[in-house]
Amino acid sequence: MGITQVLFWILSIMAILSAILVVISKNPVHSVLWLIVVFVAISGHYILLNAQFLAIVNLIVYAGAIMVLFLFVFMLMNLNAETEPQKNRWLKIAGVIAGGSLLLVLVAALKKADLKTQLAQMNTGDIGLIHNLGLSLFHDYVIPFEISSVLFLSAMVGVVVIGKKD
Amino acid sequence: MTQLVWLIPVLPLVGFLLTGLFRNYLSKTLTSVIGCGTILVAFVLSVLIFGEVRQEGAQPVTVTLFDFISVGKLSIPFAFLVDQLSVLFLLIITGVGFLIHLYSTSYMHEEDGPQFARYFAYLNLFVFSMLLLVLGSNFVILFIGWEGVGLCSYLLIGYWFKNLDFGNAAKKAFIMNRIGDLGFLIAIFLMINKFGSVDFSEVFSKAPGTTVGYLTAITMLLFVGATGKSAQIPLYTWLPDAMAGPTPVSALIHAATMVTAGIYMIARSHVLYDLTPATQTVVAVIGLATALLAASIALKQNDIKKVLAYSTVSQLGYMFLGLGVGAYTGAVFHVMTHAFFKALLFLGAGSVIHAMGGEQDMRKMGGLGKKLKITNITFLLGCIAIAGIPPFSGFFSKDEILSAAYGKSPVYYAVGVFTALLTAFYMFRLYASTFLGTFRGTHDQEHHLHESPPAMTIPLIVLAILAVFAGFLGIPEVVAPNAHILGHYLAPVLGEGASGPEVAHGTEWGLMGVSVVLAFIGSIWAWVRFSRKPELGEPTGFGKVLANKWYVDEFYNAIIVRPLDMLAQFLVFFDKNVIDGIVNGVGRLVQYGSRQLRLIQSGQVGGYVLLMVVGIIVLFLVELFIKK
Amino acid sequence: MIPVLLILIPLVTGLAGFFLKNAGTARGWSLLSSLVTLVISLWGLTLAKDSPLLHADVAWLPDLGSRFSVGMDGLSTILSLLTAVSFPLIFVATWRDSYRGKSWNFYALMLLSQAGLMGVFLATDALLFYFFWELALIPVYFLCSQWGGERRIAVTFKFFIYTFVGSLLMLVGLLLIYSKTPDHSFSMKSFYAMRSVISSKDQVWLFWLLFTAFAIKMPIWPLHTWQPDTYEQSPNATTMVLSAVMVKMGLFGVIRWLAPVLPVGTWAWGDTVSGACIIGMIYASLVAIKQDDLKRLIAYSSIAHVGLMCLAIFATTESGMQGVMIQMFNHGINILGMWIVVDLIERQTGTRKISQLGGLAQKAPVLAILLVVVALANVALPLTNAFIGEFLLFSGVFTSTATQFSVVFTVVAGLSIILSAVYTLNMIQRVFYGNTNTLTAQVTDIKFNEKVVLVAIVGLILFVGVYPKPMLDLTKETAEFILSKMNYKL
Amino acid sequence: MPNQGDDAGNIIYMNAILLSAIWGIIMMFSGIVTSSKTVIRNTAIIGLALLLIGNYADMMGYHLAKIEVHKMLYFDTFGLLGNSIAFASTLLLVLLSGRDMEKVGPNLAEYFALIFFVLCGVSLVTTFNSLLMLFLGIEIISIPLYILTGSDKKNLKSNEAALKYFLLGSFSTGLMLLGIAFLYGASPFGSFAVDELWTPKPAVSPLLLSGILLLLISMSFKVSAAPFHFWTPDVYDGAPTVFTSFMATIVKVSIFIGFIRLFDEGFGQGAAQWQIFVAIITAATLFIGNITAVFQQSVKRMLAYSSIAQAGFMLLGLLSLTGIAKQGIILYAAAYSLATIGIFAILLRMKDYTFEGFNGLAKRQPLLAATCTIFLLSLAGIPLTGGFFAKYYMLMSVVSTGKYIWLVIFAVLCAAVSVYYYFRVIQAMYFKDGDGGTEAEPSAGFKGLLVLLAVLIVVLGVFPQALLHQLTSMIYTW
Amino acid sequence: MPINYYIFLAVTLFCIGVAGVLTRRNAIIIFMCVELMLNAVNLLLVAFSKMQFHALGATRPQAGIDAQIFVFFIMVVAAAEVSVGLAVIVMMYRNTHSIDVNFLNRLKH
Repeated sequence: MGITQVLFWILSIMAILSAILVVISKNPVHSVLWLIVVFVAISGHYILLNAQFLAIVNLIVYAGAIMVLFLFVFMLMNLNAETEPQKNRWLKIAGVIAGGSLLLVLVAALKKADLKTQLAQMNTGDIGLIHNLGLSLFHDYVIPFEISSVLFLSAMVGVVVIGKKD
Repeated sequence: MTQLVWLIPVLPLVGFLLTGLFRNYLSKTLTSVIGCGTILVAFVLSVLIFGEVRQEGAQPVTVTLFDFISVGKLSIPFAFLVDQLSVLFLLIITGVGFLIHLYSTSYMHEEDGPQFARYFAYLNLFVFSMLLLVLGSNFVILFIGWEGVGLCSYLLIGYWFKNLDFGNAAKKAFIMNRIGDLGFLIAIFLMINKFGSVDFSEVFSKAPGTTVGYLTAITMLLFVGATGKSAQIPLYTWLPDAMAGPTPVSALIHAATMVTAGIYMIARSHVLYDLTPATQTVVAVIGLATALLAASIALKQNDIKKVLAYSTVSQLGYMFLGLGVGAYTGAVFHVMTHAFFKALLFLGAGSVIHAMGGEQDMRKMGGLGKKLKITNITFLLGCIAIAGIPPFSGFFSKDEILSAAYGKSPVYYAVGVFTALLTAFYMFRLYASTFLGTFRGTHDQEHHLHESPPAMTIPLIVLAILAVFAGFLGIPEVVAPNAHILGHYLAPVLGEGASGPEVAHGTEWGLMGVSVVLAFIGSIWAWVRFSRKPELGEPTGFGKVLANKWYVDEFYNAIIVRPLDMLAQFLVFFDKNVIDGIVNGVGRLVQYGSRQLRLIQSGQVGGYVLLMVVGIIVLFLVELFIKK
Repeated sequence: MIPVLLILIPLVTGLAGFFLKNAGTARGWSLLSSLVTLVISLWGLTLAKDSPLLHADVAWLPDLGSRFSVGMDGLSTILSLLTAVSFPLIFVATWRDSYRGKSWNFYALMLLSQAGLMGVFLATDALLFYFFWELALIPVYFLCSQWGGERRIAVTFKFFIYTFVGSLLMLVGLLLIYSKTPDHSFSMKSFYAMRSVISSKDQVWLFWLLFTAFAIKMPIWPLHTWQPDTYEQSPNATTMVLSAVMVKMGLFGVIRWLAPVLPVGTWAWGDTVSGACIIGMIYASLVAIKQDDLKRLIAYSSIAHVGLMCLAIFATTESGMQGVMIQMFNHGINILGMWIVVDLIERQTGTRKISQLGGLAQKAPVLAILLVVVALANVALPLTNAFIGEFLLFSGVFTSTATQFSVVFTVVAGLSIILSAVYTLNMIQRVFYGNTNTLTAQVTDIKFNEKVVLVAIVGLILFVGVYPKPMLDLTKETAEFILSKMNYKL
Repeated sequence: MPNQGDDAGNIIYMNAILLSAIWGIIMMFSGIVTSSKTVIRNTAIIGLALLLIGNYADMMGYHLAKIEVHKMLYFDTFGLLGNSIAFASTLLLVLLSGRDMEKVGPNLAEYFALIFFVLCGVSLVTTFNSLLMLFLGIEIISIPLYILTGSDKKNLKSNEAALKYFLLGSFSTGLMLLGIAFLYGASPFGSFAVDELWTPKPAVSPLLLSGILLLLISMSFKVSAAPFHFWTPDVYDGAPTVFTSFMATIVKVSIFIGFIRLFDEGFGQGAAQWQIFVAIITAATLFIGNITAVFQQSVKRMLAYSSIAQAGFMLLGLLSLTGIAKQGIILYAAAYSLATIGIFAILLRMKDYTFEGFNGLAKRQPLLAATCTIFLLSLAGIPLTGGFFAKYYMLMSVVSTGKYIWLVIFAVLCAAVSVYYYFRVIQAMYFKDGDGGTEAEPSAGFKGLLVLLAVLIVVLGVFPQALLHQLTSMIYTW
Repeated sequence: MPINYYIFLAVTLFCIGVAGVLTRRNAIIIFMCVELMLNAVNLLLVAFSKMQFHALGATRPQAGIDAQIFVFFIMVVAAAEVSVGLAVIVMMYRNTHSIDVNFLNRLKH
């Protein structure tokens, strides 16, 4: 059990626990913070998998930009624990059960998968490096790259339409 | 000449069309001329044809007009068969028919123009169908005439359609006939099925090769038809009600011609009956029973026409007895004589009713003999004839049947002769309480009394003569050998043995004696009893049962009409609530389902996601467990 | 050529009719159109059986294996003739009926329904047949719900959905058969060849997909409940179309598209269906006795008659088959006569309740006489057309070898003859006999146009009744052909 | 036809994509340049016309630019026809209801810009060849739609619809991505290319199957198939009617075309593995859509449910995936879009959206009523309208496979139910009296367009192959 | 590292996200849970990319790179979605002063 394994387990447990905390914590702000922790953990996984570029992007975009955006909104609406009345218990339980059983069926469906032999190569291999990614992004994936600009445009226009006072 | 036979039915048809279509424009005289003229010409033609047919060895001729129905192997031509039997009936129908038309011209004179014309149109149409019936060369044409006459009787019974009771009587007649007709129809199908043809000659020629069972079925079904048309048990009840129609109609249709169609049909297909003794027995028994039953009922009727009606039924019973015991000649003979005297009696009754201003109840009559001389005499002759007193016609024909019946079984004879006694009794009861004694009607009726005009009396006289002398066409062997002209004439059709089983001469004399004596007893008893004090009060005890016709109508009502009615009522309910209910139920189910199902669209995002997740889980479960 | 005209003329004139915007013009226009159609179909009668004019075949949907192919054999001819004859009669007879609102649409829709009916009877391509099958229904839906009685909307809607379910099932059935055709074609020829291709097992259940539609249309007990309501609620002219012509679609469908295509299925279910028919006949006759509304009475009597025809189809005998073909025509004509009389009575007295009528014979003797003839045809009295038909039907059923119950069927079905006499005579008596009442006092005898129509009908009734030969010759070949297909056994 | 050459799929004919994107931007700026609504609308109309032409040019093989796409996109007649239908429908929609967009809010230019972006996404979804492009396409379609749904800002229903749509939509995106991830994991070539997803291995890997299942689910969500349809009624009901019309027609059918492409080219060989799921979903969709529509009181909401029901019928094509099915989907797309657009256009004219609102319309607006009737008949699948052949092809395609006959029968029974709620409108218009608020007299052009729609539908109903002749050759090469 | 560890880890995170969506009423939290789901997928994809690289890298040095690019695009999309989503939520909040999804029930049945 090398250092990688140890890190893997630590990160995994960290991710799962904080994910659960995201869901259960009363205070929205806490949820945000826990979510950031999740992202950090995931970024850690990326590094383990030697996908540095994504690890960085994940931290910047998600943990940085997006989560901050969430926080802003919360501040804007100054929501706190009290403002969210609890869903009635049965629906909650139903939700948990549903989520759990979804997990069960997915696992059940996948455990038969003959992937035991398949390994995810850890901390070697350079495909995760920004150099290679850039190359293929601007060569093979140039079309989607351009197209995603449309996506941003539409999002921008949308936010304008929604947000602008009239 | 024979080739022109098609003219005979066509003429009345033409008469029907003329009087029918132009009834608003024709004057009564013209109508009468057309109505009677066509029949008269038809009669003359029949006589001419008769002249040809009566020669020795005259072969039956088939005159095909056109191809009526031809499907696959089955081919039914519209063809007429001219032979001794059909021609004899031609004579009776056109002859008596003409007389009655003539009679009607004055009897119906009160009717206004169109109605008058309508009457004659119906009458001609009837003659047309009747001729079709007897001329048809196969069972289908016969059947066409068969239902045609039924229709006409329906129309004529309901002639005064404003009166709903008359309408009901007409309806009853038609429906009861229909029941018989169904039997007839199925018999026809049986023939088609077996012989592939409905042509008389073919059927009769192929019949001997067929199993008795099958033939019995055919003959029985044909007989069912006959019971309907000729008013035999169990379908006889319509005939007395049919008296609702104008009296000449009763004379023509319900005495002389139509009701004898059954006899004609069976006589025509005697080949089949000879092969099926079982049926013959049934025919004989039914005939006899009918004769007795009807006669018993006639004893207590007070409506002059009702008496005659029941007597008709019972006489028809005689004829079937004759057919049943194989005395086809006798039966046909009786048809003929009966046609004469019964027509005579009806017309006489008509003349009486005419004189009484529509009154039909004997209890309000009496002593009419002095006022209505001709009617009186002719009516009396008729009574004697039907009572079977020699040498009047009724005697010979009835006697022929009775002796044949004796040959079959003495029981038949005994019952028959007893019926003869009753016949004599009720006929003279009728005569006495009508023409003898003192008048019991109202005053203005009394001074209104008068003899009918010649147009009515002439037919009476003619028929009277026939009623008296027609008997001599069929003098029995015992009286004068080979004097049975009619039998001789009909032999080619009905065969030599058609006079039924032979009886030793001595016994036959005896039988005649017995019946004559009884006839006399009955007549004189009735004459003596009723000429002085006719019964006026309501009958009691057994008499009441008879007066109410053994409650047969009520019985039918209870076991057939009312149950059917209730069933129909139930079905209406069933249709509305069960069958249609199910259909509408499906619709409501969808509606209900919709109302419930839309509740899952709760509006809650959480709910939606939950349901979606559940859906996913279900699909995965299918994948995991159910799929293979 | 001729079939195409028979479909196109009513179609085009009908569409044009929407723009006439004037009741009178529309009335004349539709009459004219229907007369032209009639003339053309009569012309078709005069042609030889193999005349090229009697067939047309145009490419329509090549990839779907469906062609616009129409043709006239005996069956199609007789039914298109019925359609062509009845519409002018209807238009003339209802000349005096007035329709609220935009009455020109009424006439236009009538013509459209005629086009649909023609198409149904003339199509020799299964898909085309289905196409017209629906097309005939739509205009009727609008006619009834627009101009019907007070319960019209609900009743018509029920009728529509009821029949629509049936026809959709039929569509599936046709599709299944088509998908099995080796040459992927909807043509009648390929369909008639399928009887040896489709296994008996499949035929047995495929049968119901098709038959349900036809049974609902006829209708066969117990699928009949839409009919009395619809007849009662529809405007009279439409009721005439429905009962005189539309009802025949079901029977036609069985003869043309079911029996020859799935003979094994037909044989397999013969007794079941016949049983239903028999029950229906007696049942309907009995119910008819109890009806007070003239239209409902006739509706039930029609159910009984149709039951007999359907029965004869499944008897698969020559006389039965020809009987059906002729009787379809006869029944159409007769019931048309009945409706016209009802229409007259309703227009003059404002009621159809038998109990409220009476004594019409005094007021309208001509009408009375004509009605009596029609009614007698309705009870199949000899020398009327219906006698020929029913005689053949019954003998067909009786001599059938397709079932061992032929005798039972005949006898029980025969009872309906008696019952029919009962309710018909009841009707005549209570409507026409007896004395007049306040409602019927001021009734006048029939007008010229009605007289013309009724006389024409009576003429047809008697002519066919006395001299059916032309009709028999017309249908002979087709009947034999169909039977030759039906008698096939796997 | 295009892309049968050796360079199939590499040289691409992406006029549509380019034009729609560019014109989207143009529309953005048009809002700044001018404030005249007419100008803006006409610009949009021109743009749409250009799109249509450009797409037609694609089909004919003329193109603005040759661009290497590295198997990201794959163009075939099926997809391109799908595009043309989408563009044509949009054009008709704008022509018919352009004015009603102005009523929604002040940002007309932006609305049009968003619509063009959606069309860009549409042309991606109809021609994708890589799961990435599918994902992008779907997102490019969804995000503007979230906005358009909520574009009636003051209207709480609109807000609510937008939020619901957004939450559920992003949820389904998550599902889709998980599925894609599984597929990638299972892909033997480690690629997202559609035609390299299926493993010809004898034993199908569970990873692959789960992936397929998740994609099936998320796509079902997008085409609102039960039990993933819950967003549809609320969103269609809450969104501004004109955008509802857009969503219910153009968006839905083009995503359907993508759906078909994905499962035909991606997992076609393994159909036996997943057909059962499609069958289940189809049955559920037909049932819920039709039954629930019966009891609706608002025509708009009824149409939402009916669009679910129609989706159920289209799923039959996905079930069989035969050549006929593809033809059928195209035909269905056309017939369904035309009819629905027409009905919504008329609905926009009504004062109240309940069935009572239609009472007596035939008296007030005979032409509207008549055309509306044709549209409804088409939706109900009555012969002589395009709707009939649309349904016909669907049924035919399944029947020809010889399997799932029970589903076919179930489908026709549901179709019979559908008659119930469609004809309720007809009844209201023709046979019931009442004035559901007198509508503004529609312009002649509007009427003309309605008639045009009706005629198109009838033409499709008599000669469906007028539209399909291009496909057929292709179909028979399969 | 055996790939199915990663699979199960990702699936677990994903399902926690799902459970969150199901149990919370706060629109933003729900949305955050969706983001959590997306990240689970990202993780899975990266893992798969390394798996593919491990399997095919010998023949194709670029093997597995697609997945990482895909993840990149997912982030792009997520960002766009977040902006729009929050905009919608804010709009909602402006009108109702609540972001409680249970109050979203004007549209139903």
